[in-house]
Amino acid sequence: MSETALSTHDSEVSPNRDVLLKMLRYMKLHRAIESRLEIAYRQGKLVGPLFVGTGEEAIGVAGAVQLGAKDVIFPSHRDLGGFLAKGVSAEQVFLHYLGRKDGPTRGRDANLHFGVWEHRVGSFISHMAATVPVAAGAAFAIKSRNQAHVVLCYNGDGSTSRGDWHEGLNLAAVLELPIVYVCVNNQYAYSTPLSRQMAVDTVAERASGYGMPVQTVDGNDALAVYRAMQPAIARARGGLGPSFVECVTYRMTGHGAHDPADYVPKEFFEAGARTDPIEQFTNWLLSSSRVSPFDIDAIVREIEAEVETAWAVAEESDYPDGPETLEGVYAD
Amino acid sequence: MSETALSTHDSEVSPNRDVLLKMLRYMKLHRAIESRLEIAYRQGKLVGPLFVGTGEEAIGVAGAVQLGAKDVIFPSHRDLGGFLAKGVSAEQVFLHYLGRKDGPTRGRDANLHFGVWEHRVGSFISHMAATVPVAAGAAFAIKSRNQAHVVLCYNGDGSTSRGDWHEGLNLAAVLELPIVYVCVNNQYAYSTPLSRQMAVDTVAERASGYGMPVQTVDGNDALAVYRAMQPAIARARGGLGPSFVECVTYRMTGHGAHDPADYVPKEFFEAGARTDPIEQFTNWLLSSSRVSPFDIDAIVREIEAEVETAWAVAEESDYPDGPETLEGVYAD
Amino acid sequence: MTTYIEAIRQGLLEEMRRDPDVFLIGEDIGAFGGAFKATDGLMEEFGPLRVVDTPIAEAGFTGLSIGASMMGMRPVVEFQFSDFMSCAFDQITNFAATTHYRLGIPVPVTFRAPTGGGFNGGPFHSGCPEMYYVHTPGLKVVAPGTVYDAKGLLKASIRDDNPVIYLEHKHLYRRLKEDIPEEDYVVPLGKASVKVQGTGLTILTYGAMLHACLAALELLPDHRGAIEIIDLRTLLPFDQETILDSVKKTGKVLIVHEARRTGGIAGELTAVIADQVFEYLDAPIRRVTAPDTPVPYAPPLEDFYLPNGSDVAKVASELLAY
Amino acid sequence: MTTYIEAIRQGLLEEMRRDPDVFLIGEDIGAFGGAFKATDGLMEEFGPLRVVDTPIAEAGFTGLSIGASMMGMRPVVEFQFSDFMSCAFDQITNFAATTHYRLGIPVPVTFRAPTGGGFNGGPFHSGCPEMYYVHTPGLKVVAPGTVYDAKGLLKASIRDDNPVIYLEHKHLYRRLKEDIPEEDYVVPLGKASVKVQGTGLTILTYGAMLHACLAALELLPDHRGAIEIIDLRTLLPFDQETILDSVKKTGKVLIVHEARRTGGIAGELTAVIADQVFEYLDAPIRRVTAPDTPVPYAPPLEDFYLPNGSDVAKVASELLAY
Ligand SMILES: Cc1ncc(C[n+]2csc(CCOP(=O)(O)OP(=O)(O)O)c2C)c(N)n1
Ligand SMILES: Cc1ncc(C[n+]2csc(CCOP(=O)(O)OP(=O)(O)O)c2C)c(N)n1
Ligand SMILES: [Mg+2]
Ligand SMILES: [Mg+2]
Repeated sequence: MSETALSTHDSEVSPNRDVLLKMLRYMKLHRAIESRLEIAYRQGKLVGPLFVGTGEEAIGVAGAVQLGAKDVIFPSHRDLGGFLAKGVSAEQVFLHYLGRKDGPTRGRDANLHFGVWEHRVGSFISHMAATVPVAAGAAFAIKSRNQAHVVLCYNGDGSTSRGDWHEGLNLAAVLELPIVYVCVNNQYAYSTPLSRQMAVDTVAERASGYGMPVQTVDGNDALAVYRAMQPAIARARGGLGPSFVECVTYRMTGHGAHDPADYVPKEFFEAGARTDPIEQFTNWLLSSSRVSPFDIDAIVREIEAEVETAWAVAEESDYPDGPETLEGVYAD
Repeated sequence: MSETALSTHDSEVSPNRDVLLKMLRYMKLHRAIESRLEIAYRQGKLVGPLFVGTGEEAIGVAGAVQLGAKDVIFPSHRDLGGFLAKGVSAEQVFLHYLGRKDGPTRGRDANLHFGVWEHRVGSFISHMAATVPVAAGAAFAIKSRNQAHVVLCYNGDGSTSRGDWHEGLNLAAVLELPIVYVCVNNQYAYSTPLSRQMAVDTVAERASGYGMPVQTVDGNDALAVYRAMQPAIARARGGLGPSFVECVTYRMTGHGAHDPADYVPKEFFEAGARTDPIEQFTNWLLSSSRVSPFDIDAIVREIEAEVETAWAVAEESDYPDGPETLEGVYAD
Repeated sequence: MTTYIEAIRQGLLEEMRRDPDVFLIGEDIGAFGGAFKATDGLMEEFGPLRVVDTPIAEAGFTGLSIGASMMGMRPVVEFQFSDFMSCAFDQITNFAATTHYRLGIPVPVTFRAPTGGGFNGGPFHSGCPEMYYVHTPGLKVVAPGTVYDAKGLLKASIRDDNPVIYLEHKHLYRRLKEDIPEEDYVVPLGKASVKVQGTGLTILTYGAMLHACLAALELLPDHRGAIEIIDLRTLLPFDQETILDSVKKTGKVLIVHEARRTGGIAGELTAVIADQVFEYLDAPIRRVTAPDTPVPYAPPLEDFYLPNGSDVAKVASELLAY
Repeated sequence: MTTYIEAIRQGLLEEMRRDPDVFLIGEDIGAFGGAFKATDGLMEEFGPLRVVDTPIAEAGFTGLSIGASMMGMRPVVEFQFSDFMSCAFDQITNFAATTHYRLGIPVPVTFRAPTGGGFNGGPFHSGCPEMYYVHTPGLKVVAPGTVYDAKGLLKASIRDDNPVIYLEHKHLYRRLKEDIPEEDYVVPLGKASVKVQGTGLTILTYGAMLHACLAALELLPDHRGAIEIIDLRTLLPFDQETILDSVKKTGKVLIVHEARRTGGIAGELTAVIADQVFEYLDAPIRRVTAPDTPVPYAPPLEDFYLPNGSDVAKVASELLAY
């Protein structure tokens, strides 16, 4: 994985200042929410496990900020930034993690296994890659109705070994669906490094047999991700079919908060830290004078307040009652 | 699909005369058995459906003749030649098709869904591509035991769209297993042409993302198939890992004997007829004086007798009794 | 007179005309019209975006139909044989079945699955997989045994907001012919049908076995009026009320299904009966089912495997005499 | 004192030492030692060809294990959670389960599947999928409820020539501790164990629910001697003889399982009892099970969902009073 600096060639398409600030905001919000969750986990306040996307924030955000309200996203289990940029609030996230009645699954599922369909955020299920054909189905509906919306579907490197990934990508290609498959290649599937998952060096090589355009990009470079996603989204919106974008990044924690990750060499974490996406992006925004330190301070303060309030509200809120277990198995 | 003449460059590895005769024999036997079955089908003597490999005989045979007794083959549902070249008799085939007690599945399965494990012929099940990881498992056992045997696994173009194919090929590549995956690309999956199965032109493109050597070859050219298989088998035997060989051919019938195949353009059948693998191979054997017309006559007569006797024996043989249904669900 | 498969075709056609969100997806269903011709001619009328041919990718097109249904469409999936649903098992049981519970989003997909034996299809083309899905809350499971129900249950399934497994029995496709209404009708999900009334024994069945039970009745002319035959029609949720009312009346129960015995729906029905109306029972609850083996190919084996009218008649008269 | 999971680890270790054809395959089982550490240290002793880490490919490694077993090896597959078996459903039910029937080739694969709830794992990490496999002839299904049985049934499964689904209950992994023999032993497949003898009510159960039933006994001190608790241990084939003998003695039956109600094994057991020993029954057959919903995450929901000792005690005392 390269550790190149941010792709700052001004000749390339650049998002405007509003979008840049939005990106920064959601990346920081992503991290701030998960930092709060990590504290809660250590305090024993999260009953379930915790999987965070620390160091991977650029990927979900740089895709989702390019979407409209009717575009659809199926984030993976670490792409919190994608949820946020599509309109999901910190409070909804905390309500969900704490299993509360007013959360998006009414306490029924955990982790990032949820969706908020008003915002066209679909839901991951635990079974890796299961969303790959499902997201293709959302894209199929868009195509059938002759709409110009698009679907983004996120998955880890690990899930690309599953049959559903193969079948889903192929269907999207054969049916020319308006979808972008984004691979968050953090180089590990639980304890298993990429080299034991596949006999090729990049997920992009694996994706190259489906007949769709394929890119590999530095996933810690928010701008590079933005720029890679842009033509892919445009292609989908224009009815030209699917694309695949691999974003190479670093999983900066264990697989979950329970996992000390002794199997990850310390050089890996060091390289990830050196290329921290938020830090890099902030530095570039400042050094290119696109935003001022005041702007950043304002964002930080806003986020702190938002997270604090959201957490407090969520912690105060009620659990569902036991018998609610029985409700809503069927739509009537 | 090219309609090139046989690859007759004498500089390339050529099988010796014995092997050439064996190939001719099994290709012809394959066709003769299935011609007999087609008659039986029309006479209403086959209770189940019938799927033949007419025009695809070179592929199974040119691989299987390169195997030893302890090498394993998992043929697909049209690769009768592969069964035969591995030692399965015409009688066993007929007993199987007729559902008889002494057949290899004791009347329990139909079509080419059978194996004869003494000959290390594994069994296809209906679920397309299910054998792909199973065959990898046979190769895993060989590797674990540090043996120099190999596994051939055959599948149609259609089955390469299934998740099991993806998972199986990838496991073979990651674990560096001694296996050759052979794709019998007859350009149709039931009524579905290749162009509606995948957004690439060849199955080889699809197979190129796994990190194994990939070839595409004219599947109606027995010698070309032989020559493509040879290095792939050698690579597996040498412990260097898996390979993929796509053999492009023509499905010269409907999907099954019940299917008039109106959806296939007549040019397709004409092209397949012009490049009939048995005819091409015979012509080459004769024109290059490798065999004489007498040799061929002898083979034809032998096969006729074998098929006739085998059919007579099979037709005379007993069905299993009803209560045998209950036997052998478990090994004890 | 309409055949069972033609009733299915008509049901599809009418629902597609009625609702532009209905589309069909599966293997070889377009120009080819489906392995059993259930979609014959539909591609011509509705085009390739509403009659979608797919590669061989059961998990893929199942997932695709789930995603499309989340967007408000009403996909009707055709599995070429119900046996191949096993390849989409994860998508059906974990994605389709749980989405409403987790997110409150309906998943109105109908999964058409040609099912059952009786034509020497062997172990992989003859299965009756219903119990895998009856054991999965969030799904509904229907299994029509008549031409009328084939059409009415299909329409009800397509209009239902839940994922429905629609098990159409291959053996009935062209054997069963009935006059059915010209006008639009549905058969509501969850309602059994009392086919024959009787006072001494309740026979619970569905699908092709309905006809084995009716044949048994012919073999038992002395027991006219004694045997009640109930066609369950919907297996999940099954019609507890009709079942229990009948058992209260007759006091004896025989359950007949083509699926394998162990873990078959006979067990579930017996559990409900032995819990709810135990005091009404006058005899052991018996079942006539396929044995616990794969479905074998050769005629003598498959004949042995499949329950038939005389198997049913034998146990029915034992129970009546009990 | 040995924990349940350590008993599993020891079982694997001893079988691997005993038989070079035994190998382990699954996700993260090598250097990492498995998500639950069941294979901790085994890679160090046996190397990567006998403790095989795989990509995320449940269908793939299941198929691989089937092929290896056809060659005479004895693979032990670890699913990270039993929920993910759904991704290998076709390979398990159609390939593994039918190969001996079709070809006469044994398929001695053991599928280890961490199962069950009680740790707020949510809908996709808490399932009890046993009935999908109990309904599939050709498979065996075991579900140990004690440390002794965890080791003994695992060894018996590995030595068995058939595909065996070995359901290890996650909730018992570290909660259950027992002294177990140092020397080699197996617990034969197909044999239930009478845990508590009694004369008035037979409770049939297995897995973690055994402990809910034992807890119920503590809540009913007045009914000592009345309640018989049978741990089924093997679900397919289940021990009909032990079950029926007990019911003949007690005349009343309560079945307790953590799997969902509809289509659960209670139905099958009830069918056998109501058929074979109907005349001995003195009361309705009741069941205490999880409801027909996905397994919910939040503590009040999961607590409601999972059957516990007082649920069992309540129904048991009703039945005793019947
Ligand atoms: C089908 C399936 N098998 C196993 C698991 C257990 N599991 C959860 S996350 C994970 C690793 C996923 O790796 P990747 O897709 O790279 O995502 P990452 O966690 O690295 O973001 C595994 C094996 C699962 N969720 N689904
Ligand atoms: C999983 C699965 N889905 C559907 C089928 C039904 N089916 C049988 S053969 C076939 C076409 C197979 O095409 P291909 O793999 O190219 O083999 P060919 O018949 O052309 O030799 C189909 C769809 C099946 N056997 N398995
Ligand atoms: Mg990863
Ligand atoms: Mg083909």
